[in-house]
Amino acid sequence: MGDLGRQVGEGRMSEITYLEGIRQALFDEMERDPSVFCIGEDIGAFGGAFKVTEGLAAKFGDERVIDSPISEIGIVGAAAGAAHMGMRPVVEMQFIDFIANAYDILTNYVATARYRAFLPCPMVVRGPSGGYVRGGPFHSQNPEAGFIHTPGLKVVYPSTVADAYGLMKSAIRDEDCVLFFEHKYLYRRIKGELPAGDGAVPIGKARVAREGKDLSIITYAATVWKALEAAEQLEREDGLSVEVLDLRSLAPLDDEAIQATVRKTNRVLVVHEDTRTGGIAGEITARISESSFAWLDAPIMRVTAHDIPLPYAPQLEDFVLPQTSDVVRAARWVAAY
Amino acid sequence: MGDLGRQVGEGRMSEITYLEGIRQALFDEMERDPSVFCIGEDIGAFGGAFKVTEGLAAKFGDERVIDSPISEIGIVGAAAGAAHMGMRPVVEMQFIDFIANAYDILTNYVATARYRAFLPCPMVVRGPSGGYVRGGPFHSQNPEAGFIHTPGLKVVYPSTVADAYGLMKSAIRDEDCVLFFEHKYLYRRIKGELPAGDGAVPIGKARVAREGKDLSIITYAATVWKALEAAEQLEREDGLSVEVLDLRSLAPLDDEAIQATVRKTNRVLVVHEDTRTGGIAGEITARISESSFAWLDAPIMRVTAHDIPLPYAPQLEDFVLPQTSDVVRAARWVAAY
Amino acid sequence: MGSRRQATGGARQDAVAVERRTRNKGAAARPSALLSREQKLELYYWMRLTRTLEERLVALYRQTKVVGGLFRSLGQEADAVGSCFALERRDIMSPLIRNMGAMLVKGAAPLEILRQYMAKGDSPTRGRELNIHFGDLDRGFIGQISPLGDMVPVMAGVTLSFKMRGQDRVGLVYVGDGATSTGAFHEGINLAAVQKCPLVVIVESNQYAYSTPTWKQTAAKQMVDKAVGYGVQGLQADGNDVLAVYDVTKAAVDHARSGGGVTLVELITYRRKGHAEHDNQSYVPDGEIEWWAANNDPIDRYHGVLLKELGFTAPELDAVDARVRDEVDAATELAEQSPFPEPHDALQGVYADPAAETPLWFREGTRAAVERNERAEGWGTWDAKSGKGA
Amino acid sequence: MGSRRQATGGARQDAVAVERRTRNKGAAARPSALLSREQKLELYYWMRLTRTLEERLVALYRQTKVVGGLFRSLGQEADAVGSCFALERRDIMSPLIRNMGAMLVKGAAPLEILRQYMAKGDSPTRGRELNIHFGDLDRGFIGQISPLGDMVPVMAGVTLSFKMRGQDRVGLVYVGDGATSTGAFHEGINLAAVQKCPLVVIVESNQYAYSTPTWKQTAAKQMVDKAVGYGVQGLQADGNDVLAVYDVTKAAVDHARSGGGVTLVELITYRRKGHAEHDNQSYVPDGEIEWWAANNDPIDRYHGVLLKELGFTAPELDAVDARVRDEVDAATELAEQSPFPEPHDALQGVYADPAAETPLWFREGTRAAVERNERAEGWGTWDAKSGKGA
Ligand SMILES: Cc1ncc(C[n+]2csc(CCOP(=O)(O)OP(=O)(O)O)c2C)c(N)n1
Ligand SMILES: Cc1ncc(C[n+]2csc(CCOP(=O)(O)OP(=O)(O)O)c2C)c(N)n1
Ligand SMILES: [Mg+2]
Ligand SMILES: [Mg+2]
Repeated sequence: MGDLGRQVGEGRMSEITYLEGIRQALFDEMERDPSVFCIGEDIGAFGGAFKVTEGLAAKFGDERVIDSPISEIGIVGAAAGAAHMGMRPVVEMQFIDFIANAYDILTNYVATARYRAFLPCPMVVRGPSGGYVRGGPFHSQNPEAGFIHTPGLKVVYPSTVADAYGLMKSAIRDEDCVLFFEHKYLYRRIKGELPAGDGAVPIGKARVAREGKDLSIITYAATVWKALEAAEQLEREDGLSVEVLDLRSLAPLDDEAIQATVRKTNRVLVVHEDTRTGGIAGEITARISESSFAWLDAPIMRVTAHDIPLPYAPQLEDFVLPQTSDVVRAARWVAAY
Repeated sequence: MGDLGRQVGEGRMSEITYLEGIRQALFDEMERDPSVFCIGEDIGAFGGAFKVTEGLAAKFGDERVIDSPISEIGIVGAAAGAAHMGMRPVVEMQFIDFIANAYDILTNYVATARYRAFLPCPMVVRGPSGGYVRGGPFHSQNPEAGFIHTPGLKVVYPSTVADAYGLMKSAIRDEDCVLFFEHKYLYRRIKGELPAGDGAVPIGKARVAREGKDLSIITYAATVWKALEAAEQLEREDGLSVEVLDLRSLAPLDDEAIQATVRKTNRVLVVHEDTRTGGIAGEITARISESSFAWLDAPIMRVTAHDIPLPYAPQLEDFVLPQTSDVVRAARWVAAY
Repeated sequence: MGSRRQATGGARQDAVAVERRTRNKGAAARPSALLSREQKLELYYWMRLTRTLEERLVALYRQTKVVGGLFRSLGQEADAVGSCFALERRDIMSPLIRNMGAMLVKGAAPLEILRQYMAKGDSPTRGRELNIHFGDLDRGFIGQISPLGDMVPVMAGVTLSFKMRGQDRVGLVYVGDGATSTGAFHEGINLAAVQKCPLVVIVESNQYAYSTPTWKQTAAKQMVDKAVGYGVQGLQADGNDVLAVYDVTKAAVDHARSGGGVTLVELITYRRKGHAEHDNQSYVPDGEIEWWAANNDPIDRYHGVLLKELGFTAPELDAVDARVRDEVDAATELAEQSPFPEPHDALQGVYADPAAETPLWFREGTRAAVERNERAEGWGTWDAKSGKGA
Repeated sequence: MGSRRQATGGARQDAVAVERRTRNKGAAARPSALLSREQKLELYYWMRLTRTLEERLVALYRQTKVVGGLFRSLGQEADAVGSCFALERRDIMSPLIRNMGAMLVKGAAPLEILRQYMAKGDSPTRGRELNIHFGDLDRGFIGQISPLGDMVPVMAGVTLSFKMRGQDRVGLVYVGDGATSTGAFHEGINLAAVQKCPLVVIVESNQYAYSTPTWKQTAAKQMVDKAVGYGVQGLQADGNDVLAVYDVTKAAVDHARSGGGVTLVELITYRRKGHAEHDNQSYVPDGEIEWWAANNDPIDRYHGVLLKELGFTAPELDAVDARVRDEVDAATELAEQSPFPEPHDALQGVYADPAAETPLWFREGTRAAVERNERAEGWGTWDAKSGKGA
């Protein structure tokens, strides 16, 4: 193992951050498989706007950690072409918000390559996502809804260090294109240990982040932590036993895990940071309604951001985004229904 | 009124097609308001790939019916700039599928202009949408889900001649950006009369396309006609009384009308041509669950396309898209629940 | 539009001027001079095959056996064939709608194309994609998608992989004059230029994009001018002179192969048919098409060159024509017999894993939703009296 | 990267060469020669105000009073100020992150900028958008958004409207050297070129895009080369010579105003600070920043020109410095007193109609969902024994 490997490797038994988990996965996969390479803006010697790729260029060279022009269409398209030829590209969006620029080539070209042309297109598009960081309307987005809607793409959005690490490994190894959303609020706030062994986390499997019996909160990414906070408070103050399901994979969704928790608690709150209308909570609600209507003792309710471009001032951002107190209030309502 | 006006005008009391309804609305609005102009690929003398703008250049001149380069970002951005300055641009996507190329500028620039910068951005983006026409994966799309998810945009998708005409008028007059999806299967298949008078149809109001009491089908665009066919068959063969709600507006959704029909029939089928996961049916399901759970006698079920890039061969396209027989079968299931 | 009409007409003169420029090169320096007699005849074969096959497709289209639109490359056969002929087998090419000739050169079979157009189940895409939207990495071509320009960044990536792996391979991508206006073209060629990818970008100046003449597409005087803005080599040739096309593309391919990076090649030609078969070309100035048909047909021209300059005989060329007719006849017969796709095949292969989608709950025989939902009592039956399923 | 370092260093020489080129024009022909004494001093005032205000922002940033990042234009003040100074009041300008100077010229007040950076409720965007992302149509500038390149098509449309209405107005849009790689830039400038919109596109060649040097951004030898690919006038000037910047922009503005259409103006300058305040510029070759600070600071240079060539006195310039300090002090005091936004203001104005969003159901005091759902029995209470709400 090289420098980075040792550096982070040493930390394996101790705690590393969410961000380091991603970096370590990139490192491990690049070392394992010479066809893995990274491309993106400022990701080389500079290590990226958030330093996720720091140290990779020094270890693997400029040719495998490519500083690109400011061209989201260009780098996604180029990744697809390289992927067809057997490479395993990992594309960084400097902020995930700019994935909007590549919407055509991702949804029309990449997503359909296997189906319409039997062309393999194994690639990862990753980038810092999400709010709670005073980033304003163009550095805080959660664009998952537009992509879970696209057959042919996979979407993951981890909330823990082990998942950040393990899902990145699986994403790079996947035979299709995986969008890997990284929550920038969690980058340096969440710490954890990497598991012994390979540690790959399968795509498509949710995680029970907390067991409970009275109510299920289904969520992912940063709001997993808000849900856990709320669950503790509800236990403490109301004696409510709340189960928290961390989806981790948004496409495909883990229908089994969703059904299991719904049929266990019979009450569901779906929580996400994304705006409400057209967000993934609707899809989850529909799936539960279709599969488990008979098990529901209360309406499935959603706690989400307001349908508003995310404003930048803390007072406004906090108002628009869902907070722990919102989850608490909503959970009480559903539990009491 | 000019040539086109007379030509179509004469037809007012008789039947015109859905496509002619759109053209007539463009004509009437361009005549009423000199700030209205059209921009798009091949829309001038040629009249557009589907001839929606035929005759407009001859009447209003090249400067108000602008043939653009193949630049979806360019024309949407230019429309926004012109709209800021008081113009009322109507942008044609040659096929609505290519709206994906303008996803960034539409969702990030146009949709947020009023909120973040108090800049008015009254404009329409319109184009032929939808399948059932053997158009293959890139000439058949229903991209509404990606846009109803974007606060700041409005989305309409008419199914009748009067709505095509009346919603286009409202879209052009709206102070914000309206995406106007036109179903190309309906262009020449649907005929109807224009109402006397102005005929503008308000954005945000659904339409009860058929009254019923046993079951509600909530849908829009081409599948309105499939739902109506199914309703007739169900009435004839099963004695079922099916209500069909044509949403017409997808953003904003008409929550009142949705609630009214759900609380009337207590059984709901949501039908759309778009793919299933992340489609708008999920959002509708969630809204019903939240507002009217207590009124539901059966799970809300969805009839949608399969989650597959739309294939081109008739045998495959018909398999992937929802058909009238699917609606019938699903309605029986929900009614019998 | 009067003066602009002349501008369009002016393309004739440009074409001639450019032709002269290309032909003036000393014959010895021309790569086409090194082509064998067989290869020279092959060029004729591919062009003739392109035209005859397209004519057959027109007949099938009129019999409504073609599903969807039909796109012709009439008058552009030299552009497609001559350029692709400059590639090696291991090189990768990405065609556009008017590059059926290039696909044939790369090994696409008339039978495949016929099956595609007829949406047959044994067509290369099994009925999933239209017309010539298909590819084969083994034979070295990648199928296009409809959104214009997207193949340029994709080919930037294909050739980036060649560079990264030190493979002696070159990529070639076609883009219409209209499609140069897309952001994808710009981002793709720029990225390839910076990375010095071994890529040839062929801009096909056929004067129109659907109904839109080039002067409404760009204010640039000529497409080749765009090369300088990307810092790449720019070359231009008469796209209706198959040997000139071969020569210019070969130069670009050699440049790429020797590490020189990207070349933008402008081929000047003319689209004699409408955008697709349904297009009546009402927007074309009177006489323009006829002029090109009479004076600048690429097959006629090469036919003449073969006879007058390169020492071929009329019977030799007639034999090629006959062979082409036979091949197209045989392929048509087979294609007509091909089965249509099985509906359920639609479910296969959206992802590698899962390998297939499941049919949705409302489809006959699929009762997953019913079985999952305990309380479900009826399926497909309805008792009007009780208001419940039986 | 050794040789490339020299390439970056080479920009120094280029800058000097270009400067010479611009300055060599006969003084009489230079528009700046026609500026009044007051106007010449004004140029100095705007540059000084830009720098002093940014320095104040740095102080506030260190006091953590700035919310989010801080973006400097140190060393680029001449580029922003000199170019915008060539516009009339009725013209519309769209700035980028390093064009605070241009915004000041167009009438943006230091107080507004301070309030924006501090996310105050009475800032121009009421706390909705960052830093200098704001505009005012009355004063003639439109606020940028983060996705790079998007303002180019928007300004194409703004100027298209001028043309359609026969208004005697011009538009000016700034784009970074890095942002020329975006599809939006390409589609926007191309559309404007075809439509002969009265638009000036200023490419700011400040050698970097975040950490990325220009040679990784484009293979073009110089940004002005891109003009030819769009068929528009291309001009270039020393971006650190405020009079040269004014001259070249004025020429472009006059060209636009007289119906000549688009000009691409390349201004050669240098970004002396990091991309944002947090960026340590580790990627910059040793000595490069220092060279520019010592030898090519635009304010120092203009200060010298004012004293040595244009007959101003040191006390006159000192008075401007003092005035600027006072103005920035006063604005800072006011801005600090400004209130933060009211949370509920977030709900206003996503659409014209409806004028406001409603708070979601789970927010205190908003029981819409409860009231709608008849069977709802409890709110906010929970009886652990019965397992039901009270
Ligand atoms: C992004 C995008 N916008 C619009 C279209 C619709 N369209 C299909 S072909 C065409 C004209 C293409 O012209 P050109 O690039 O010159 O190619 P040619 O047909 O002349 O070979 C257009 C506008 C498209 N396919 N993709
Ligand atoms: C479409 C897009 N991609 C990426 C970014 C992230 N980003 C912000 S500024 C920047 C560098 C800009 O460089 P340049 O255009 O040269 O402007 P400068 O900062 O030098 O003035 C990048 C990559 C963005 N804002 N938009
Ligand atoms: Mg063309
Ligand atoms: Mg720069």
